[in-house]
This record gives sequence, structure tokens and C-alpha cells, in this order.
Amino acid sequence: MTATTVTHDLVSVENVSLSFGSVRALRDVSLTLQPGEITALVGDNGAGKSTLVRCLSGIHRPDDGTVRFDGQPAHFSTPEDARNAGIETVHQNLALVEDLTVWQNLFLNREIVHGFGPLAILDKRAMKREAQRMVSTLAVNVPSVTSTVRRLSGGQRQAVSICRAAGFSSKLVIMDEPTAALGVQETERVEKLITKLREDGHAVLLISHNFAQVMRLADHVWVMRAGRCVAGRRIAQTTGEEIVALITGAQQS
Amino acid sequence: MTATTVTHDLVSVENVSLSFGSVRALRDVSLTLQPGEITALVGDNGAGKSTLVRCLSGIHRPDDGTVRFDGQPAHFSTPEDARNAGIETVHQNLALVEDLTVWQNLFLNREIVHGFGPLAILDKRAMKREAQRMVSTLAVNVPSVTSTVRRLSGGQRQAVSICRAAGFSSKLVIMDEPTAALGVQETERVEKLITKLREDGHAVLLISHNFAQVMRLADHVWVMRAGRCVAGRRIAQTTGEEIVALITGAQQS
Amino acid sequence: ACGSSSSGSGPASGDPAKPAKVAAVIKGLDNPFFQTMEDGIKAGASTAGIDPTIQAANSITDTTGQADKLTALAGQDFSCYVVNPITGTNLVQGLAKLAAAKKTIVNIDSPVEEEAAQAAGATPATYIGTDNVAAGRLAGQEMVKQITSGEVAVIGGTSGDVTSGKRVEGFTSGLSSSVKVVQEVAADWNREKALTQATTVLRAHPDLKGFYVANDDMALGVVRAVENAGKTGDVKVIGTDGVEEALTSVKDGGLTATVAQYPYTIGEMGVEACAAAAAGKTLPTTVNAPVELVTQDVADQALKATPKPFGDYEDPIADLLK
Amino acid sequence: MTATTVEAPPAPPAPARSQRLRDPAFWADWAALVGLIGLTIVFQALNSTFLSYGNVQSILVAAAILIILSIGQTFTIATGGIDLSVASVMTFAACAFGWAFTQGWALPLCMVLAVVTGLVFGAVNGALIAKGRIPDFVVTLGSLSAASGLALILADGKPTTVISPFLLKFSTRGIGLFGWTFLLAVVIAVITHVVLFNTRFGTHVLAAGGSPEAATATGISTARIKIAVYTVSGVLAGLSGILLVARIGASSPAADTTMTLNTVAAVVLGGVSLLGGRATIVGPVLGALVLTVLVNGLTLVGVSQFYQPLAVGIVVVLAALLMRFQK
Amino acid sequence: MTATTVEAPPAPPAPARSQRLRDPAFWADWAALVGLIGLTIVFQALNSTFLSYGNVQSILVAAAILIILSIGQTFTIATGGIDLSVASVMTFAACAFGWAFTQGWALPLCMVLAVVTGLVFGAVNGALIAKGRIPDFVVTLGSLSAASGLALILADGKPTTVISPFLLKFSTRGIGLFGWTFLLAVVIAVITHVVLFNTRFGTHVLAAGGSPEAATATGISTARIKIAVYTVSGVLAGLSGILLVARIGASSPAADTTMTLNTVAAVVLGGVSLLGGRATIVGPVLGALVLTVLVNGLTLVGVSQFYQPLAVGIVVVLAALLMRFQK
Ligand SMILES: Nc1ncnc2c1ncn2[C@@H]1O[C@H](COP(=O)(O)OP(=O)(O)OP(=O)(O)O)[C@@H](O)[C@H]1O
Ligand SMILES: Nc1ncnc2c1ncn2[C@@H]1O[C@H](COP(=O)(O)OP(=O)(O)OP(=O)(O)O)[C@@H](O)[C@H]1O
Ligand SMILES: [Mg+2]
Ligand SMILES: [Mg+2]
Repeated sequence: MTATTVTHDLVSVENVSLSFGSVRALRDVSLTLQPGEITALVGDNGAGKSTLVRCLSGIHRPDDGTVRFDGQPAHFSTPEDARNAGIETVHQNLALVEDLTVWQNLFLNREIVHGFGPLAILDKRAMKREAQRMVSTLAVNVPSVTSTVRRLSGGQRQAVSICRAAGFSSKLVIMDEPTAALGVQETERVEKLITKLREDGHAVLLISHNFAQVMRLADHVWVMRAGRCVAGRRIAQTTGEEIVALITGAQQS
Repeated sequence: MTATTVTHDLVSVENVSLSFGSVRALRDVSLTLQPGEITALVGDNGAGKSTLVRCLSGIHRPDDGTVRFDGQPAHFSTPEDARNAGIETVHQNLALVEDLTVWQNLFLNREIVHGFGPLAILDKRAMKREAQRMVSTLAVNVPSVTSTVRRLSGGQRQAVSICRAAGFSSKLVIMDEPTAALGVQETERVEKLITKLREDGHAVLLISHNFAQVMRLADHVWVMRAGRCVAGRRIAQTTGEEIVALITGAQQS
Repeated sequence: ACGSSSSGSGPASGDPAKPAKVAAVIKGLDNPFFQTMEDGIKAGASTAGIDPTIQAANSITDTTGQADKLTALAGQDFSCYVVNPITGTNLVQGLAKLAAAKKTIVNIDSPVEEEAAQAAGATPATYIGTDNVAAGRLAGQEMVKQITSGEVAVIGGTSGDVTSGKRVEGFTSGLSSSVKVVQEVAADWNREKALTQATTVLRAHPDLKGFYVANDDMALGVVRAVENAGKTGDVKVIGTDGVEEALTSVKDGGLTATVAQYPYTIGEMGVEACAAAAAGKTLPTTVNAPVELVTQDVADQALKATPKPFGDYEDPIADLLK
Repeated sequence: MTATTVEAPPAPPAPARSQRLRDPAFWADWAALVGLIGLTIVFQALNSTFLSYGNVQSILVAAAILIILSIGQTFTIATGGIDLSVASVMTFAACAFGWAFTQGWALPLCMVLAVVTGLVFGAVNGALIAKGRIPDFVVTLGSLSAASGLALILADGKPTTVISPFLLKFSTRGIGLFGWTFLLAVVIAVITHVVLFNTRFGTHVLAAGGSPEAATATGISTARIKIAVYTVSGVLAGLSGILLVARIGASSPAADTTMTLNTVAAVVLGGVSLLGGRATIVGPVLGALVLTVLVNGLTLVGVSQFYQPLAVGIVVVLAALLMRFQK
Repeated sequence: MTATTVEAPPAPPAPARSQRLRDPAFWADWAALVGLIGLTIVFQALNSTFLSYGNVQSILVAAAILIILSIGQTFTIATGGIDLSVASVMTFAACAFGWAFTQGWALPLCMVLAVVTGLVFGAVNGALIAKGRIPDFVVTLGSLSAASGLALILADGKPTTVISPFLLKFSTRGIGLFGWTFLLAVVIAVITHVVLFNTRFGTHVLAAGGSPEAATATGISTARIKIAVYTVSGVLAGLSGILLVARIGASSPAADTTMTLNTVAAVVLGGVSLLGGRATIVGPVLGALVLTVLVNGLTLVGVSQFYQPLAVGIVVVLAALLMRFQK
């Protein structure tokens, strides 16, 4: 299952493998992401989805195989590389700093500053204002952008994570179970946001256990099972039942 | 909205309030739980659901109001009190010790020992065996009960948490978004488990953002909004739309 | 708050009728040597009818702490300061302050370095003490007498400590060419460490004939190590200070000898010097405090007299006060 | 799309004030301050010279070194680390200064050498921690020992007298109540405060301390941050070495081991969590003042030498009890 | 309902062995052991008396106190705390022993007094930390100071000679290569190992250290655990006080401040994380041996006292570098 036309893929993952000690989290995974599309990645717990995401965002380095981004082989050795290349990620474990405020988290390593070089001073006012705007687009009741993340409820944190990834222009936004902890209204808003990202020309990689959501949003879906990428389908040409069957292994590839 | 017949309620929460600094997380919350029923608690992010759960399981103490358990006023000052009274909880933040193994987590503070008093020695063999059994009932791919929790994926951890709460006989099992991180199969298993708990005569308090799930499983649902408990409905007498309307505030009580 | 009641670092100053107000800043009281010194200061003060304020560093390496204590006291209304600096220079700031306020400075035990005193613009009215180098030399000479030739080892205090350094320097200079120092180790003024280190040194040098130890507390640990190795008598141990426990050990044949430095007398003389200065007397610039070598034959005498010297010694300051 | 649905948490009535009151850091600062005020009242009541001009002046001068070292320590602790080598590095820097001085180097060059010595030691600490992935505690414990050894070797175990009119003036004069060394400490405190709270570097330090994974995920190089904070701590230790030479008029290779523990105590009394991720500069500065005032006051009041450690211990615990009010 | 779906992680081929090799604790133990073996080889090559019967015997006896203190320290560190007061409490317990001895108490009573002294100090530490909610570091820093002060007061600043044939035999005799004091340390290590890994208490200690919230949520009283571990540490410090008296034949109020840092170093070199939640007993015991062997070997080989601290520092860092292989 290799990429069809290499020139066109935004991301192409080729035969990537990764082990943690004796646990082979990824085995020969190959898949592609098209620009301007929402691609879903589904699979059981422990199938390796988050691990794959971490390979794309520079946290893990594959033991084997290559990742191409925008046609170029991408060797992201740090998350900063991935971010600079244009990949923003909402991690499953949220990746927020509990003791920093909401606005500090939103602008972490993207701070707005006055002045240059080592003498640059943070422009707190601008960041707070901007943060307020970013948060309000999601309609989540974040008490205040100046409160620390430690004080937020599970869903509120999730919202902050999503804001951060969506708030900066990037070619690819990866979301690892973004709506798992969210309420109805918030989920609706996030879904709207995801569709909007696509409209604005960003690609989105969405990991979700919610099939209704996948069927509703995605253009393409990849299925992982036990560390392998076992199938890929256009959403238009598949059904929820087929995907479930692929996930559980009832149907092969 | 007080309890109808006090003698019959398993839990009755009366006018409970709790503030964190200036954030009033709970305001005059009153609700009841019937024995042998699955009660759902729904509400937007930050509505105060987890906070209420923490009051029931002895982590927080309400500023005001009373909680009755089994007809008796319950003043749980520690989680141990609540556990001894028969309340097991699956917390939203999982409450697992990352560096301990799966079996150690499952039996934390419930260890099986040989001998008595201070000379009691852990019966590791029995605990591992029992843990293996508990985990396998949920069909989640936990690599091994002797691996540390740190190595588990999000869903695997969730499964361990649920196993722990369900594995010990208790009058009330509280589950704070138990299936948020779970895949299809695992969710199905957990739902079966919840129904089975009810069949065995346990009461379950289920917090979930998944309405389909709530409508499918629960007997009664309470709706929270902005720290208040705004409505209670028998599932048989309500619809998903009504609940959504109650949550968003489009419909009052 | 600085007292202007008394002035001048010299004896010509002040009101003769008025008794001196004395503050003393000495080294760490975690060492019995300086406790004895404190007793001496108190004793000297009570004879002179003075109520002294005594402060000490937290430990014998606490240079800045001692400096802070002197500066804290310097602002107060004392007429005379008895100082025993940890290093030759660490009290320079306080001394500058004292000099500016024209207070009498009596330097005991460890000398203030001349250069530092100059920089501070202060001249101590007198220096009372024994040179640690001289004390060490006595030990070296005794060692030669005891073993005539062979290998010896030195157990010092904390590495880099001034007192330890001077004593060891003196010891080495007192040796003859036939006695060789084969190893020098630091035991941080700690008896247990001295025991451990001496045990190892004995192992490394089976032919070792003697130990010189920079203070008595450690020396008693070394005696234990020698005992454990079954070499009591074969390996000589010479300590320094002359604390009571060490004198007992000398008497019992454990410790071979110790160089007694009589901190008690030094402290006593220090306060007496203040009293003499307040009485308008001219102090001698240097007073040599007694140093005595205590071996088994004089141990009884020494024990009886402790904390004072058992022999006769000159006390020019007491003479002044007569 | 404005924030129309902010109903849940009722708008706090006076956000600025009440929020500060709920901020743990605020309470922690307050704890050190209360401790300071409490001690001042007690000591002043017991001995009226305590608050005399001269005594306050000496307290401030005496506190300068501890303040500067504690600020450096604050940075390492903010990243969840600890620098046990500060006092030894200071000693080594002082010895380097002394060595250069006796070699006849010009005073400014000696100073530069001391600071560079501290910088190198700090950078090595940081590199070993970050690149060698060795726990902070072990690396700095090792360099505590190594720096003491180097100081002994360089100075040949003997103190070196450094008498310089400039240094003497620097350590004894000042503007009014404030000695030059104290003023230097204040300037450093102000600069580091700005760095910590108003630069990207400061935010990244706190992020790396609060959650290394999260910081890494946003592309912050925690290794670079570690190296930077230990370098800061080393540079400040080097600077303190100069102050030490100025203060005692010599460079002595015998290190004062309690100083390191005191810096950590000052930082913790200042309300900074040893777990990292939260820090202030004001807190540790006040913490250092509390410790200095304590020694000064006990001496002034004439508490016996044997009772002083007991008193220090009790006061430290009592001061910390104030931190109970922290959230 | 059997585990039929365990397809995802391919069953590890040889679980027992390969799992142990992946276990960080295993590698960490191994690091201290490798350090120990490496040092032994180097020292033996440089001086053949190093592995002589007598020298090994003295090393083991000299290590006993550090081993026992490090075991106590392991418990506090396992809960994410630290006990800075161990050395001072040991000194105070020794002084209490000496005081009772001069009062003419029977030897067993003196011993009981020493242990009780340690116990009380430990319990107070624990209570202040748990109930007073003061950081471990501050409380034990305070009690470090307080215990030193009390020791000075009780002993009036002077060492007390304690001559007892029993103690002398205890500290100098033994079974073959193993002195009684070393054997006592081994017995304590075995008991504490069982306690840590085979009792509920041990599991709760690790849980409380790994995640206090999770432990609390399962009903473990972290406060009680804290009090217990500091009491354990205190009792072991009291016991060490007796060994100290036996070893030097006197009780001396001068505390050895570097001893505390050495206990922490031993624990960390033994692969125990300062963050808590993970611990072994074997590791710290080996760590303590590494440190003891280091001092013995350097002296035996005749390394100059100025170079010794440098060598210690370098070896500590090198030994820690082995821990890089930890996961
Ligand atoms: N750091 C790690 N060390 C060891 N094993 C790991 C580590 N991270 C993940 N694993 C293992 O790799 C496998 C895949 O984990 P991953 O988190 O990628 O699953 P996932 O598909 O995201 O599952 P979920 O839907 O539950 O989040 C799991 O078996 C997990 O135990
Ligand atoms: N420890 C705390 N300190 C301060 N504020 C808190 C704390 N815990 C919760 N809150 C606040 O209380 C409110 C209710 O939080 P809670 O976690 O109960 O919400 P929830 O209903 O469980 O939301 P979700 O569905 O997102 O989990 C939120 O506004 C949150 O910011
Ligand atoms: Mg995942
Ligand atoms: Mg919640």
C-alpha cells in the first residue's frame, strides 16, 4: 500500500516501524495524507495511532521507514522542526503546562515580543487580547485567559489545546481525539472549526473513536490494527460498518 | 428540587455548594440516586460534574449542604471513608500511579495478603492472577498486568481504571467519562459491564458527553449547568433533544 | 547607636574609671578548643568585673558568618573587641568599621594579617596567641624524639583550613631528615573520618611509625584506629590542643603526646588586655601564650591544672593589671 | 464571535485583586515577608540597636552574596533541578580570582576570570545534565566536590590575600543605607525578574520546569534551557566569588558547605516549589534576607552559640508554616 | 471470558529475562554495581592491598553507618521527599546516648534512648511535613539545625567518652570478613527490602511517591505514609548514632554535614529517582559502598588530599553516566 502519486501527497509515511523495548508499537506503517483534506485515523486502543502522530510531530523518531512532508523527506528530530515545517498537533495527553496561564500556553514558543534578539520583551497585552479572541471562537467556558491551566476542567483544557493548534497558520493540523472530553456544544464548535480549517486550505489529520464524527467530517480514513495500517478508504465509498469490521479484524484489508 | 422519599434514595445530595476561590464550582446542587439504577449526570464542560463526583468520593468536602448515603448523613473526609462506605470511583484524571504495575494499581489499598497485621506479606501471585482475570473481562489489549501504567496508551489506562472500580463489590460505582478514550469494541464492553453492574444490584453514576450512550444505558438523568443542577428526568420520559436543550439553557428546568 | 563613649585604639584613650565593655568574636564552638577559650574569656572577665558578649562562628569554616557577626557587633556600644579570625583577612570589613569608630581591638589566637589590618586602617592593640606553626614544630620535634627515624603520616583538618595548614607546616619543619611524611590526608576535623582514614593509611603503609594529627578530637579517632590494628605503642600518635579527654588518653598510654595550646589562658589574657587598655595601660604588641608538650610523664600534672598550663609562663598583661 | 456564553464561572467581582490573593505565589511571597517582619519586630523589641542605621546597613551587605546565589538557584529550581555546587563554584571562582591577582593581572581581568570560571562550571553542569541525562542532584553533587578540589589545587590549600582599595571600598561603601554589594544584588534581582517574567526565555524556563513533555511538544528545547539555567547559576556564583573576595579580603579554598543549603532554603522560603514550574525572584530575595536577619538578630540579642542552631531551625520551620496558606 | 484478543503487543519472546532488562531499576542497580566493580579493578591494579582481607573488612565496617542512613533516606526519597536531618539526628542520638551513659544508665537503656531520640525526631519531621503541609526540604533543613543545636546543648559542646567492652567488641569483631556492624546493616537492608516490596506499607509508600493524588483517591493516607517514612528514617538515624558511638568510643556533638549529602548521593547512585515513586534497597546499599570504596581507595593509593575531592566528583559523575542506560 504505497502512495499513489508522490508529487501530490502532503504527507507520505512509508514503511515506518517503531518499537518500545519489546512492544512493537508501529509495524511497517504506510499511509498518505492529501492537502486540503480531512483524513481520519481510526483503530482500537493501543493500535499505535498516538505513536504514529508522535512520529509525525517530531517527538519520536521512527526506527525504520521514512516520512515525507510536502514531497521532501522529513527528518524531524525535534517538535520544533515539525512546527517550523508547518505541523501543529493537539496531543492526546494535551501537552499543556499546568502552572502557566491559558494565554501563556496558547503562545508557548510562539510568544509575541517587542524588540529583537535577547532583549526582546514579551508583549503580554497583545497575547492576552489575542488569546481571548482565540478562546472565544470555540465557545468553551474558559474562566479567564489569565487563570492557570491547573484550574481548568478536562474539557476546558482540551479546548485550550485545540485553540493552540488551530490558532497558528500551518499546513497540517493533527488532532488526537480532540473531542473526547468535550460537551455537545463544544464538540459542535470543534467540528465546525475542523471543517473551517479544511476550507482555509489546511490539511487535518483527525484521530477519533467516534465513527459518526469520522463519517461526518473526513474525506478519507485509514484503519490501524495492532501497530499495522491495515486499510484505507474514501469516506464516500465506505460505511461505518465496514470500518468497524476493519478495526476489529472481522474484515481483512 | 429535594429528594422525594428519603428512605429510598441511595444517595441524596442536598443543597451542596463548593467554591474554589472565586470560582463557584457547585451552587446549591440537590439530586438523588436510586439503588440498582444507572443515573447519568450530563452538562457542559466546566459545569461542575467532576467536582460533584469528587465531593461524593471524599476528595473535596462541600462548603455547604449535606450528602446522605444509604439514608445516613455521610461526612467523607477522605477517599478511604467513601470507599469503605461502598463508593468506588473512576476519576476523569484516571488516578493511576504511573510507576506501579497494572496489578499493583488494580489492588492499590486493597492488597491481598498472607498473614495478619504488620507482618502481612503481599500475595503477589494471587493478585497477578486475579488482575489478569479482571483485565480480560474488558477485552482491552493491556500488554501485561506486570507492565507499568506509564507504558500504556490512553485507552488502556482508562480500562485499568474501570477494572479497578468494577472489580470490588460496592454499592455505588461512579464513572466520570469512562469511555471518552475508548475504542468501539472497548466502549461496547464497558457498556455491557455497566449494565451488568446494574443487574448485580449496584447503583452506577455515569458521567458522559455521549447522549446516545446516556439514552441507551441510563434510567435517570440529571442535568448540570454552570454549577447548578438544573433538571432531572426519567430517561423513559425524555428525549435527547430535550436534554441538549436543558444543557445549553435553551429550555429552563 | 555607635558608642562614642570610648575612642582610640591605643591605651591612652577612654575614661580610666570606666570598666571596658567587651565583645569577643571567636571561631566555631563546634570544637572544644574554642569552648575552652570561651570559658577563659568568661573567667578573665569575671575577675575584671566585666560582662562580655561572646559570639562564635557556626563552624571553623564559616568565614563569612564570622564576618557578619563581627559587623553586627561593631555597630554596638562596646569599647573593646576581642577577635579570633578564622582566616587572616576574613574580618577585614568589621575591623575597618571598628577602626573608623576608634575601638580597641585585641587580636587573639589567629593573627589578623598585617596587610588586611592596614587596608582596614586598623591596628590591633595587641596580639595574644601562639603561633600554630610553633605548636606544630614542637610536635615534629617530639615525633623525632619518639621514633628517631621512619615513616609518619599526617591527618589534617578540612582541606584548605588555615589552622590545620599552619600546624602541619610547623610539624614538617620540626622533623629531622630521617623522618619522612609519607602521606597527608584530610579528615575534616571529624573523629569518625579520622578513624576511617587512619585505618586506610595504616593499611597503605604497614611500616608507619607515627601519626601527627591536627587536633585532639581527630587524634583520639586515630588512637582508636591504631588500637584496632593492634599497633598501640608501635605507632605513635601526637595530637594538638590539649583538651581534657586527650590528656587522659596520654595518661592512659593511648595518645603518645599532645601539644597543649591553652585557649583558656589566651581567652583570659584577651579580656584582661581589654581591661588594661581601659585602665589606660600600654599593651605590649605581642604576647606569647604558653605552649606545652604533654607526654605521659607530665600528663597527671597537666590534667590537674587543665584548663590552665601546668608550668610557669609569662603573663605581661596580668602584670599590667596589678 | 464574541464570548457570549461565559456564564459558568460567575465573573469574579474584582478580578485583579482577588486573583492575586488566590495566586499561590502571592501568598508565598507574603510568607517570607511576614517572616521578615515578624523577626524584625521580635529582634527590635529585644535589642533596640537592631534597626539602627549601622546594623541595617550591615545586614543588607551581609545578605548580598546569599541573595545573588539564591537568584541563581531559583533558576535551576524553576526547571525542577537543583544546583548543589553554587557555594563550591563560588569558592573556586574566588580562588581563580586570587590566583590571577597574585599573578599580577589587572583587577578587571581578575573579575572577568572569576565570572568566566563560574560560567564554564555552570555550562558543564548544564551540559552533563541535559546531554548526559544524569540527574541534576548527582551532577551538581559531583561538581561540588570537583570545584572544591580544583580550588584547593589552584590555591595550594592556602588562602591568598587580596588587598585592593577598590574592592575594599566596593564592599564597605555604598549609597546611604545601601552598600554597593547590596545594590548589585538588587540590580541583579531586577534584571532576572524581568528575564523570568518578561522574556521568552523566562517563559520557557517555567514551561520546561512545569512540564518537560509539554514544553518539548511545543518545540522548546529543554536541553538548551537546562544548560542556560545552570550557566546563569554558574555566572552568578562567579560574581559572588568576587564579592566574597572583596568581603573577606582573601580567597580561601575552604568551601562553606552550609551556604548551598542556605540558598535552597532561601528559595524555598521564598515560596518557590522544588518541583519546578513556578518561581518568583522577590520570594528568594526575601528568603535570603530572612536567613541573614536571623543570624544577625540572634547574634545581636546574644543568644548563646549552642542555642543558635536550635533557634534557626525553629524559625525556619515557623516561617515555612506561614506557607501553609499557599493553595 | 478469556484473553483472546491480546494480539496487539506481540507476546515478548522471553518475558522474564527481557522484561528485567527493560526495567529501569535493574539498569540502575547495575550502574552502581558496575561502578563498584570498576573502582575495585582500578584500585586493585594500583595497590594490591586493596582487596586484602583486612582492607575489605575495614571498608565494610566503615560503610555500615552510611548504608543504614541511606536506607532510611531511600524511604523518604521514595515518597518524593528528602531527609536533610539524618546526619544531625544521628549526632543528636549519639549525644543522647553519651549523656545517658555518663548518667550511669545501663547500656541497653542508652541504646533505647538513642533509637527513641531518632524516632521522635523523625516523627516530628513527618508530622510537620504531613500535617503542617510544609515542604520536606524546609522541615528537615530546620530540624538539621535544631538537632545540631540540641546535640551541642545536651553535650555542652564537648565529646563524651563512652568506654564499653560490649560496644568495642561490636564495632571491631564480626564473623569472618563481615563485622557485626556491617552484618547489622545487611539485616536492616533485607528487612527493609521485604517491607518495601512485599508489604502493603511498601506499596503505599511507592504509590504515595509516584502520584499522591492517585494514592489519595484510592484511600491511602499520604499523611500517615509521610509520617511513617520519616519515622523510619529517624529510627535508622538513631541506630546509626549507636554505631557511631561504638565506632569512635565517644559521642561528639560536632555534626558531619557532608554525611547527609552522601546518603542522598548513595540513594541516587543506587538508581532511585528523587521524584519519588520508584525505589530499591539494593541500589542505595551499593551506592553507599561505592562512596566508601572511593574514599578508601583514594587514600590507599595515596592520592593527594587536594586531588581527592576532584577525583570523587569525577567518579560520581562517571558512575551516574552509567545510569544513562536507564529508560
Ligand atoms: N512510551 C512508551 N513506552 C512503552 N510502550 C509504549 C509507549 N507509548 C506507547 N506504548 C505502547 O505502544 C502501543 C501503542 O500505543 P498508542 O498510544 O500509540 O495507542 P493508541 O492507538 O493511541 O491507543 P488509544 O486509542 O488508546 O489512545 C501500546 O501497546 C502502548 O502500550
Ligand atoms: N482545583 C480547582 N481549582 C480551581 N478551580 C477548579 C478546580 N477544579 C475545578 N475547578 C473549576 O470548577 C469548574 C467546574 O469544574 P469540573 O471539573 O467540575 O467541570 P466538569 O463539569 O467536570 O467539566 P468537564 O466536562 O469538562 O470535565 C470549572 O470552571 C473549573 O475551572
Ligand atoms: Mg492514543
Ligand atoms: Mg469533568
